[in-house]
Amino acid sequence: MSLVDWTLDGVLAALLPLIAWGVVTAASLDKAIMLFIVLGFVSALAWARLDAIDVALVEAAVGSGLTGALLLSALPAIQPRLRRPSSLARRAGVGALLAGITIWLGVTTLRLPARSGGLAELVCENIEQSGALHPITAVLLDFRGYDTLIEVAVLLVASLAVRAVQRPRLRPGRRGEPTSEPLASFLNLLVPASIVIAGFLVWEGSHAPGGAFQAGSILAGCGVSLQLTGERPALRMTLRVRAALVLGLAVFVALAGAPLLRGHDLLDYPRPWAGPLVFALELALTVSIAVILVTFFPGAPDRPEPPARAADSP
Amino acid sequence: MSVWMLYGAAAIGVFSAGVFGAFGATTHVVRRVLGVNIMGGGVFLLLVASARRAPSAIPDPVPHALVLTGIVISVSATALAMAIARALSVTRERDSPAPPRDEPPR
Amino acid sequence: MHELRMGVALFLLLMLLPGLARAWRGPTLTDRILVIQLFGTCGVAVLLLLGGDREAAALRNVALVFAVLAAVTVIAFVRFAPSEDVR
Amino acid sequence: MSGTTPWISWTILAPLAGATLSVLVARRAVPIAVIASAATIVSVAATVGQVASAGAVSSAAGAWGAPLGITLRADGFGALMLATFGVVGPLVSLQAIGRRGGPRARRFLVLWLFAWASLNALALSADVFNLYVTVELVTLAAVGLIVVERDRRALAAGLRYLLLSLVGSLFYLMGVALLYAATATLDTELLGERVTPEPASWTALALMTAGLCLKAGLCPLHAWVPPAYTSAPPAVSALLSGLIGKAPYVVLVRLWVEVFPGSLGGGAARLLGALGALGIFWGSLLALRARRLKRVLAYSSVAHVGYLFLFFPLGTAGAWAGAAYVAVSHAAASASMFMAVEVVERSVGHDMLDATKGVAHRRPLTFVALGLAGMSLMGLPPSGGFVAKWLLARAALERGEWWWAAVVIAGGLLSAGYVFPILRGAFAPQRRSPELRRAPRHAELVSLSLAVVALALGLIPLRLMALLKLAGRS
Repeated sequence: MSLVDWTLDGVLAALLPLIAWGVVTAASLDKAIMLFIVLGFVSALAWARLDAIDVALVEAAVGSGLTGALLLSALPAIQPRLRRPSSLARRAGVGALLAGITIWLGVTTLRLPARSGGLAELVCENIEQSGALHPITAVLLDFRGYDTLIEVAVLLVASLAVRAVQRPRLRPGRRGEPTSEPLASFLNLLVPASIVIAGFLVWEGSHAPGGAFQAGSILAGCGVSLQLTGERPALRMTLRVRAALVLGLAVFVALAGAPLLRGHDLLDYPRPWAGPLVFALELALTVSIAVILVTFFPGAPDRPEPPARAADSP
Repeated sequence: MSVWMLYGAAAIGVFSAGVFGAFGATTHVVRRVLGVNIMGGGVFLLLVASARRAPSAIPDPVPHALVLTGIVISVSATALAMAIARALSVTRERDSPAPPRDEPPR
Repeated sequence: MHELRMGVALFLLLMLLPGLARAWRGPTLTDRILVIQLFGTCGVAVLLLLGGDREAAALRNVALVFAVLAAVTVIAFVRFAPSEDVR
Repeated sequence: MSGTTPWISWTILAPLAGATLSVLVARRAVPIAVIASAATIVSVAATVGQVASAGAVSSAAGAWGAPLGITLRADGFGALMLATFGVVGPLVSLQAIGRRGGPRARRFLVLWLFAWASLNALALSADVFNLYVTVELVTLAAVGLIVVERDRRALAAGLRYLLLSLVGSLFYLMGVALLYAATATLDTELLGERVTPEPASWTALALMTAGLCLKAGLCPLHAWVPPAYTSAPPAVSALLSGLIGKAPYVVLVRLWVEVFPGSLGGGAARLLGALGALGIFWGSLLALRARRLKRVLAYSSVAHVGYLFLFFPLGTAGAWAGAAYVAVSHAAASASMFMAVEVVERSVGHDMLDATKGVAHRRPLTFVALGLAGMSLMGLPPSGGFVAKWLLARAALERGEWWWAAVVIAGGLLSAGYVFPILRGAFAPQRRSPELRRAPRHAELVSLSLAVVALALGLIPLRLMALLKLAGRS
């Protein structure tokens, strides 16, 4: 570690809490959201410095990109009820509490064991038997595959709940304003590029950083762009869309249940087949994750209702 | 002092900022959701930083996998929160004849 | 070589600070969108520099994803941000 | 776990598979949900049978085992919670099937199947991070259920519940991060062996406990409870108050009993007990002042969460039996009351306290249900609520800490104060019979069956006690 490395890490580590603080204290919401997106960028750099390349991939895609867009999606609707600061007493109380928590947690963190391999060694020993050569994919889809099974259920439940609260008349896609020339050509480039990148990332996932979540969120980013620009209407709940929504969870549940029928534990893939099965699972998950992430977005930007005055006046 | 400690301390700072956003700053839905997301970011940073303590060259992959799961879960929750916020703003008072007894989270 | 790359990465990172200040002060939406663009581009550059050495060639993939998703963010920003802010 | 049928895994996979299928084949959602529920009930019954006859059952997901993989473990406590979810939940969900599968009923059923799967997963999980994931699934499914009717107040309440829940989960997750950093394991059993009294573990325990108390609605963190329980559809309130509200407590017990057994009965545990006592008084007082039936029930749920927390300062096997009994009997009694209130509200058109007037004559089943479930809430013999409170009070006296017993008894008296007005209204003499609207017959039957369950818990306590002792802890 040279001085430059240290400075680089130091600057990154200092920027993160600073920007985070900026997000929660910014005077307006669009500023806060923009800083949040910037925070995502900077954290992706931090993940890269910490050799967490998979996390950096997901952060770049889901963490900042799609989350930022999601937060923005509510902005036009909620904008009028902005800037109601909480009372000074509450802020002071929370501030004092927070200072205490920060110092306490900080001291605790710095006193953690300085060197610990965690489960790294155990993962490396068992990776040959698992369904993937990349340690993180192996943990996600094999060693701790059960976590991921529940996580996919979380995604699906969130998608169903989002559909449930959306007003029916907002569901059919409204085509937005006509797409401008540069935007159209950009989209023409984006769609094929996204598909290629997503396919590449799924393939990489079996032996290198990459995988279903990364690929799915790239595809979703492309889908969301098409939807936001009015190029494509919002997804309707046709049979095909529903099939795509549940495909990942269905394959996962089948893979979890099949070994039970043979008297094994759940998710205990037959070992020679573990690799292909995990790859098939990744493909199914990619499709589902992409579609689910797209359903998180409203069809076209919701405009606040026109003031009720028009209806009230005789 | 080592690199992971640097990021570990930063993680705690981020987490606290998130708590402030969720509880203490302006009580607006989007701000709270931002706060919750930042809290999550702090936890994830601590997990990834602590994975870097491994004596070998490869960091511990388990916390990385946990963080990936965590990020996906927080996106799902954020999506649901934003969808409800959008629905609330569209629903306005007009749709519910009685004035709401319980104030929406501001 | 490593030093040089990290040095350049550090320089780029420091160059983000003025951008951050502009983001903080605004005042228009256009400023903010441009800051996001700046961060996206800089992020890609820093990632490529970081991925240039070590065994971390996979960082180039991150840079790729970064480039694609930064565009999505900008589209979302233009679509959803309050229009009266665009001056 | 070769040799035995892996029922334990089916308790999670069967509802998940059912939910997945009913999203895909939306038109046949109701029959699919019925089949999946039947399969889940069979799996739950078989798992409970295995636990009762052979002790704890476990299954290692992916056959990896701790610390690399995740273990599912059904001990006495897990089996008891499985049984509670498996009896109360399907009964409540019957009302949706009775509605002949409109889109709302379909949405309700799908979300309930997901919630059921996650509740079972939560009761069985022996991994602190997996508990986080299951808790999040429980939360999102619960929020989906709350907002399913798109009513404005329900939307606001659901959003508030979601945000507070997320904050609670993240405190919990911070604790998980610290525990893993300190011990390199996430399995509860291994953690119990490896956790040493050092700052990281205590901090983790404090963070996780704070987060879970927020999610459980322990006083003074209960502000989200009344809006959520009163604005959701009644069947959802029944599930929330009866089952989903217990989920964070289950995690908390796992944490304190398995990972940090030394902290039971200590200073921090006494603080939790004191907050529980505060919740009993404050919740009961607010219930006394409430004018709407649903509010009474919501505040009563706050009070009953308080009883659950009396276990921590006592920490004995007797107190444990008492707290578990509170959880089970309140699940049945509260769900029954919410369903009965649904009938009253549909019959009369509102749920003010005097809505029960005339119900005794015209809706005798509902009245009987209100009476029986009310007995259990008040803790009158021979109901499940009575056994629960009696066990708690006895455990307190055995430890010589009479004040906890006093809290239990005072709480019982206060609950009589808020349950009686509900019943009294039904006895009130009436000049002319009020016009009653049509009320759902199946809701009446569901409410009555749940009330009978609550009562039966008081009549057959010994068998359940045997199940509890198998937990072999505390």
